[in-house]
Amino acid sequence: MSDDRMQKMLLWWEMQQLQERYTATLDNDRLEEWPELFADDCFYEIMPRENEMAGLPIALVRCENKGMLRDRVLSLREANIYEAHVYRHFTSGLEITAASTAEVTMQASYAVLQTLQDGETRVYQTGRYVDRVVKTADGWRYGSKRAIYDTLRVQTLLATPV
Amino acid sequence: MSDDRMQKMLLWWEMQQLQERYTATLDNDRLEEWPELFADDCFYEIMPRENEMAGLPIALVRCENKGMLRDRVLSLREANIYEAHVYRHFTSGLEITAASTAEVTMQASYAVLQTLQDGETRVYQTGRYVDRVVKTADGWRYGSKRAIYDTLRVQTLLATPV
Amino acid sequence: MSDDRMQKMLLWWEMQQLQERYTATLDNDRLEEWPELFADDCFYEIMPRENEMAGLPIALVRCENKGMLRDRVLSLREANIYEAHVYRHFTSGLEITAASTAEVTMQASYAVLQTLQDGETRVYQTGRYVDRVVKTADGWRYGSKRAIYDTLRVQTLLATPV
Amino acid sequence: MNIPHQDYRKDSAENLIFPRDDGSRVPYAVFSSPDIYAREQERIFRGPTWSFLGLEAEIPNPGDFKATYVGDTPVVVTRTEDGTLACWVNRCAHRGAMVCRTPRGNTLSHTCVYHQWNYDAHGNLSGVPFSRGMKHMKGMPADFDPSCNGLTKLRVESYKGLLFATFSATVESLFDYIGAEMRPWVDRIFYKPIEYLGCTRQYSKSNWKLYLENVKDPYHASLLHLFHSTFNIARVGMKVRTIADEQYGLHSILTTTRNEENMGDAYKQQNIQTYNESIRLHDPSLLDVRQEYDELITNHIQPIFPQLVIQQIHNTLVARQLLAKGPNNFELIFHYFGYADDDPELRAMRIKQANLVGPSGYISMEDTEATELVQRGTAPDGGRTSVIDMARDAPEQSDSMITERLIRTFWAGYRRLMDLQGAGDER
Amino acid sequence: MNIPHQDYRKDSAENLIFPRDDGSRVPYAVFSSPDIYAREQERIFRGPTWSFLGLEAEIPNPGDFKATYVGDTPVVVTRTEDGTLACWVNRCAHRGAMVCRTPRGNTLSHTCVYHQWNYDAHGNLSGVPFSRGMKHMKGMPADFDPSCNGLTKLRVESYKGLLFATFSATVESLFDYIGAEMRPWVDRIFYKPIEYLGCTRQYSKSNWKLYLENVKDPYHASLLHLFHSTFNIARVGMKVRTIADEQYGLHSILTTTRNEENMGDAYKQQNIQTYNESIRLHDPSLLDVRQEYDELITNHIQPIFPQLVIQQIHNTLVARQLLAKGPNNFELIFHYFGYADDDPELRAMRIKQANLVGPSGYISMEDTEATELVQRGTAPDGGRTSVIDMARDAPEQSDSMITERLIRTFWAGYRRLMDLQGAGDER
Amino acid sequence: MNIPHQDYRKDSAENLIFPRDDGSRVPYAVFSSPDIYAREQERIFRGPTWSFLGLEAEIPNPGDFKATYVGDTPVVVTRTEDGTLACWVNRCAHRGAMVCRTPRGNTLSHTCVYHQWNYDAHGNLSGVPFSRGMKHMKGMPADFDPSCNGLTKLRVESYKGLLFATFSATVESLFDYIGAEMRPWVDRIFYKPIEYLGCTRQYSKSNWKLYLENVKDPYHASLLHLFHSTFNIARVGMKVRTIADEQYGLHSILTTTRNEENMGDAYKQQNIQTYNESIRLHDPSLLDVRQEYDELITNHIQPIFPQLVIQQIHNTLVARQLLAKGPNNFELIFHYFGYADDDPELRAMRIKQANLVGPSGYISMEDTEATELVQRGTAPDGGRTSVIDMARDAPEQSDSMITERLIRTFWAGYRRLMDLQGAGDER
Ligand code: FES
Ligand code: FES
Ligand code: FES
Ligand SMILES: [Fe+3]
Ligand SMILES: [Fe+3]
Ligand SMILES: [Fe+3]
Repeated sequence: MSDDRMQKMLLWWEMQQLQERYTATLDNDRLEEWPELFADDCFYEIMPRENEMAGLPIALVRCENKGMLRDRVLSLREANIYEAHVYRHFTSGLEITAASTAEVTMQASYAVLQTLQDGETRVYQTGRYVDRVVKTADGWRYGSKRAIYDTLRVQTLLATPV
Repeated sequence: MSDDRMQKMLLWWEMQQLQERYTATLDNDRLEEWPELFADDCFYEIMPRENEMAGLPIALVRCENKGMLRDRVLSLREANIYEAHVYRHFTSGLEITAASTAEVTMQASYAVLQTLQDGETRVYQTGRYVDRVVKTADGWRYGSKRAIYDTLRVQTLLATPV
Repeated sequence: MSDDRMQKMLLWWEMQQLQERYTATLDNDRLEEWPELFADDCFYEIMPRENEMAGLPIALVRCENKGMLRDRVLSLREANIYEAHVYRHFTSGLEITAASTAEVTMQASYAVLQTLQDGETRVYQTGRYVDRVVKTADGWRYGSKRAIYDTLRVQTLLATPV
Repeated sequence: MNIPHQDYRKDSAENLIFPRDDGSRVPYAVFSSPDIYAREQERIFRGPTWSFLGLEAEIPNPGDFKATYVGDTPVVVTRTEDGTLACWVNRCAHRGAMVCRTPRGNTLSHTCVYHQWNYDAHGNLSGVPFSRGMKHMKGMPADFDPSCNGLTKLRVESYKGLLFATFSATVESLFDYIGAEMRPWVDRIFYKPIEYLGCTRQYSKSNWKLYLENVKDPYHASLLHLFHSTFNIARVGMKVRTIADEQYGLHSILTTTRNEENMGDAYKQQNIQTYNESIRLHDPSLLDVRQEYDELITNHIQPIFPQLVIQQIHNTLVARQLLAKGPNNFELIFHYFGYADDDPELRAMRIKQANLVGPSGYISMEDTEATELVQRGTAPDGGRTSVIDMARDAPEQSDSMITERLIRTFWAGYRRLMDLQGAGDER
Repeated sequence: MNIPHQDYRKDSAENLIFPRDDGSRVPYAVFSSPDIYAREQERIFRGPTWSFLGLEAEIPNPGDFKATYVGDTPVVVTRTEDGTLACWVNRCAHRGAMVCRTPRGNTLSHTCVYHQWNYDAHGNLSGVPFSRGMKHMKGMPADFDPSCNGLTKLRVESYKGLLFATFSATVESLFDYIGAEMRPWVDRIFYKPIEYLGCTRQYSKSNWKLYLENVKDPYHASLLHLFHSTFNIARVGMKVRTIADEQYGLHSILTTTRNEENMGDAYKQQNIQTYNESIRLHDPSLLDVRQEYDELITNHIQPIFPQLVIQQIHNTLVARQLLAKGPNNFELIFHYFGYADDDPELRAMRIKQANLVGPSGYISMEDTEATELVQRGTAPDGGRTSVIDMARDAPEQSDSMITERLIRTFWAGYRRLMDLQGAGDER
Repeated sequence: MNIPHQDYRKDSAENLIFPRDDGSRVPYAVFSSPDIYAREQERIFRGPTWSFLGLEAEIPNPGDFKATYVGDTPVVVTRTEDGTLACWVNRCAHRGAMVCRTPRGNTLSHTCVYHQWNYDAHGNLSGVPFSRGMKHMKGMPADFDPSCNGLTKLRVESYKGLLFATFSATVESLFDYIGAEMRPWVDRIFYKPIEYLGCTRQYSKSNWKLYLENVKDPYHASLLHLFHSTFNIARVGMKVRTIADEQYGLHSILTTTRNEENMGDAYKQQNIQTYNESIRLHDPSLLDVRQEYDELITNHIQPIFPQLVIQQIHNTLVARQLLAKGPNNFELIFHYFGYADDDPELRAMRIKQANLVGPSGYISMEDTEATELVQRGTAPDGGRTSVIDMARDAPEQSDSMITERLIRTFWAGYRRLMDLQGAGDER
């Protein structure tokens, strides 16, 4: 087999593993680990598709650094009031759009299914992740992660990150 | 490339393939093959998240051995009355939590979409698989598979395994 | 590690990559690239499960060659009137049912979530892909792709391919 | 706000007014009022009409059955042991369970799963478990008469292989119901044995009558469906024919026939769609037509009220079944067929041309988009009315595509059948 | 159409008629009419009945609480600081927010999140932030009396560890409500401390009363549930017992007891299910039974109207809570339990036998399938009636499985409680 | 059950009673009754009110349009060729299809897809295909007057860049409708050109008026939203201002202004939330405020009935549009903006502070959680009433955060506008 193909597969696998770890972290309520999937210098936002398309800057959630990621989690745990729920993330169509040894850019489709206290599960949100992944001492981490969501009507509220 | 990374990827792939085969078996109505994805000494249950959280033992379905898995299938095929339906399983966030050459433990998020006779498709159940996989003469098989479901309100009934 | 296992994994990966690219192409509205995922001599159809089961030939969409694929896209872009929407595809349970160096047959479960102008996301369709993949000068391409759908009640209309 | 505004939430059948007797003004509440919908079940689907169920070719053999609907009542149509047809409500005479649980199948004996009451293909009660008791245990009472406790039967008739049923004991025969004006056009399509090729199903968030408006509306054809004009497909001028049945005015036929005159220029004059001359189909073979009938009709659209639309477009042949699903939804089931003696090439053409019609059809997918736009536009304001005026000054002109006469005729007939208020009452 | 057809959309309580006073004909509209459902909330769930809430074993400690429903009103049942029980409507006295936001928990102090009004476990208002104002800012008005602004309290009582509540100030005690006929059978199961083992939940697209019909219906047992017969599980002949309570006729008990007579032949005679002799369970230990009570009752099914069904099947013990969710849906919550002194092996048997019952139970999953088939069959035609005739000639026969007497008794009692028209009015 | 219980399902507008004229007791049925909802469409959204549509900055150029709603009627607001504004119902004059099919866009010519009737930006009918027929085919009738068959036009006005429309021909000008009390506060925010920054949308399973209660309720602010107190963010004592408009009492303004007095102690005295002193924000820059106005108002919340809430919180500026979606749901659209002359740093601050507000806002996400809790708590019992008593003894006190006076004023005005029964009728 060609070593090139193998290298490409390995890179794909490492990116896929990062996405899977991201999913597992959020779906199993390990929110405190969530900021650790990001590089120290990082950016995260949840952006409505309509603003993205129109070039407008307002996001639903916008964290400009790792401290802000941690503050989101802290506020969810300690301050905010919302109905207890479970998320299940599903991703597909992962595309690596550029890759160097230090940085990878990629995008993927995602869906989040949510279960509330009534025990019913609904499609909560779909969208597209647009990610920049950087090599850190701890391995690949998100330098930037943007969730550009299709489901413009946010049902009730969005508390937990997607 | 490091052989270690490659070994990890291969192990991941083998686990992933087992999950995919599990999905394909159930989604394509090959129920008779379903018990064969388990080791001879095995355990399977579908457990409501609320009981799991509270440490209570009652499951929706509980098979304590391979015979009981086969009995489920046999009963579905021969005895029980329920509306004909199709399942589509989706899994994500696969995490290998421990691994030896003989045994792997892992967990993943899952969703099951169901289509009934009216030709409409609904989210039927989401949850988390918690699996123990063992090496057998036939390859990796489930020693234990637990589907801990979020969707506490089971719609109508649950006949086919998830 | 055995070279055979590795070869199998590589083949799986290449098939998986083709499916992922298919998803990415449709989910990101790059419809003009969609016919390019097919071999020159190709077949595509979207077939209701009930007709498939009954051995009846009528499909929802049936493209007997690459020109017809391109005509679909052209008509969607230029002629047909339908509500703007976004698809998100998810696939699972990929099974390679036969493989040679020149051709692979495989099947997988799929789901399509759709978001319309009201900003709500719904399960639009689930089903099973049955694919024949052929090696071309440009790499693996679909020689035949059949989407056999469970969701017999097509909501409103089906414009964009699945 | 120049137009006076009716009290738009009083959508009961009693309050509804058709301000003109010619059917040219329809209060929008007919498309969303639950009260109107309930009245339709009584006066139309359980009243003096025949509802289309499917094709005989779907149930060729004794025991073959199909579960479907008359209005919102589930029924089963089946072929009995002697080849005759039967149709009964799919509701057990015992405690009301649906008896038949699959859309299609074959059996001459239908057993309700709840207590295994058993019915023959005619819907007669043929078995009640433990009806005579067992040992000391009593069974059914002495006054229980199985012959009075069968499934509710409907009259069922077939015309040229098209299956219909009615709850009405008084409505005329199916032959007369279809009527003298419509029968020749049914005969035109169903003149020899057919082969059933499969079906597709479409669910629309709009009222069922919006679909009937649509199939009685030649005016929209070239304006909503832009496939032909976009791809510069030369459509030689069409001769049009619109006929409504005399008795009810609820059935109709619309045909377009190729002739020599080119209509392309007309479009351009109207400025309704400018051609992009560079767009061409990669595979124009989709539009190949093989002439099958004497007259070169390319479109034959024939609604037989309330549940059937017969369609021939090029070489596609479809019997569309229209099912109301509450006031705000309908289901449309396309039954595709060919002729039993089609040669392989013609059969392949029909299968390929299915791309033109149905839920993904190049020249049809816009119809449900349109009916849903009307549903959304009209639901908030049930007191307003549509303006159905095209060619209103030429009520007898039957050779025009620029007309809404079939729609007006439809609404006038609908109002009478539903016994709703007209202009006379209002003014 | 031989049977005259009532105007099926006039489903208001006033128009509804039970054509026979013995409960043997039930107009199908009771299963889907919103008006009937609203009347049930008033006359049943807020009327002179006791609704089951759960087991004392679910809230053993002071502060333990559980959020549930009486009809469609959300309530909380909790154990107070002194171990007594309290139950109140889960709606803040201030502006109406649900106070308790989790299904279970432990607290003696409930705070509404909106403005942090605080209530003790009894539902008394114990704190209103800023009630006395602050500095120049005024607080609550002088005439505001916290003691009149607590949560709406329900009467709550426990019988043998089963929790019930009522909105009625006049209904008799729970002891008397359960009544002399039913109490011995409740006592049979709840004769010693229990251990709560968990719950499962099922949601059915059918009316809640269809489930009550089902648990009063020995006739369906062997006909709908085919597990035993399919697997050739020898069921020695069963002695059956059916008893309705005397006062209301809405509660009942149904038992089957093993005896020596083999019923297998009876089935074959009735031709209702032919055995495939080759099918056997791989692990028949699922059906092992350990005898726990004097009489070898294998099935004990006891609805205590309106929200409880006590069940013992083999060694499974379940208190099923039935919650109406609008006219067309119900939720069923299975509370599984054992006895506190079970040995490990018996406890394991109960956990394993849970495979038999609940939403996936081998001998129970068909029940919601059946109730949904009835819902779909009956909803389109509310004026038609069921035919509940089995053993109607033997109203006193209480040792038969081939009978619908408990169902008839139920409907007669339901009609009285709901004050709906009977035959007298009609004829 | 000490409190008498009204017949809770008779939720028609006629049966509804407000037991006190001061608005302090509101029957819960106003939040879930379909009849009340229908009456609101007539009396409020089609009555003498101005409904907010959006910002002029969203449609700056000729041809720019936006599709939105007045109540549940779809409308389009657009800028015409000469820069003036127009607003019309999004329903074709022909057969009722929605004409505009995208939420935003730019065109001066709107064509209905169904039959390509064409309208100009003012909503005038400018083209009907084949209106004069073609060859032998007749077109529109002689009495068809295009000038009477345009789209239904609404009056549209802008005040300081805020767009409003009304169906009413008699309601006063927008200037007077906003009124003398409210205008200065609108002017405070809209005193110079703005830049539109984007929007977010939230859908809540609760009645639209629960959201209006919420934005008129200073009492809940520190009790429901715990972000500041949790993170020990020193909030220097706030000066509060509450004003309702004199004419209707349905608009209001609520401001909080920083002063020197520390309120933290007050919280502790009330025992409503104990601080965990160790919790601090990692990045407190989120809470940086740049003073923009003379008075250091940190919160400006100003509902202009029925569809607008103007909000300034720190440096975030938002025009919230409130859309009723049936009795049980509302949609809330947050239109974020800055000033056209913002320096980059201030613009970046606004974008960052958007984290505070909207569907995921640190200090706002609880509001829809609260309104949904009220919806679920109140829907089952429409005859009960809320108790809106805070500072009821001090109706003139306008400098208190501990008050529900704006809510009482709102309900009193709502009752009058809706013409519902008050205490006088009842007693
Ligand atoms: S309901 Fe059909 S047999 Fe009883
Ligand atoms: S609604 Fe409960 S405290 Fe205000
Ligand atoms: S409905 Fe608009 S043009 Fe006919
Ligand atoms: Fe059409
Ligand atoms: Fe049963
Ligand atoms: Fe708030």
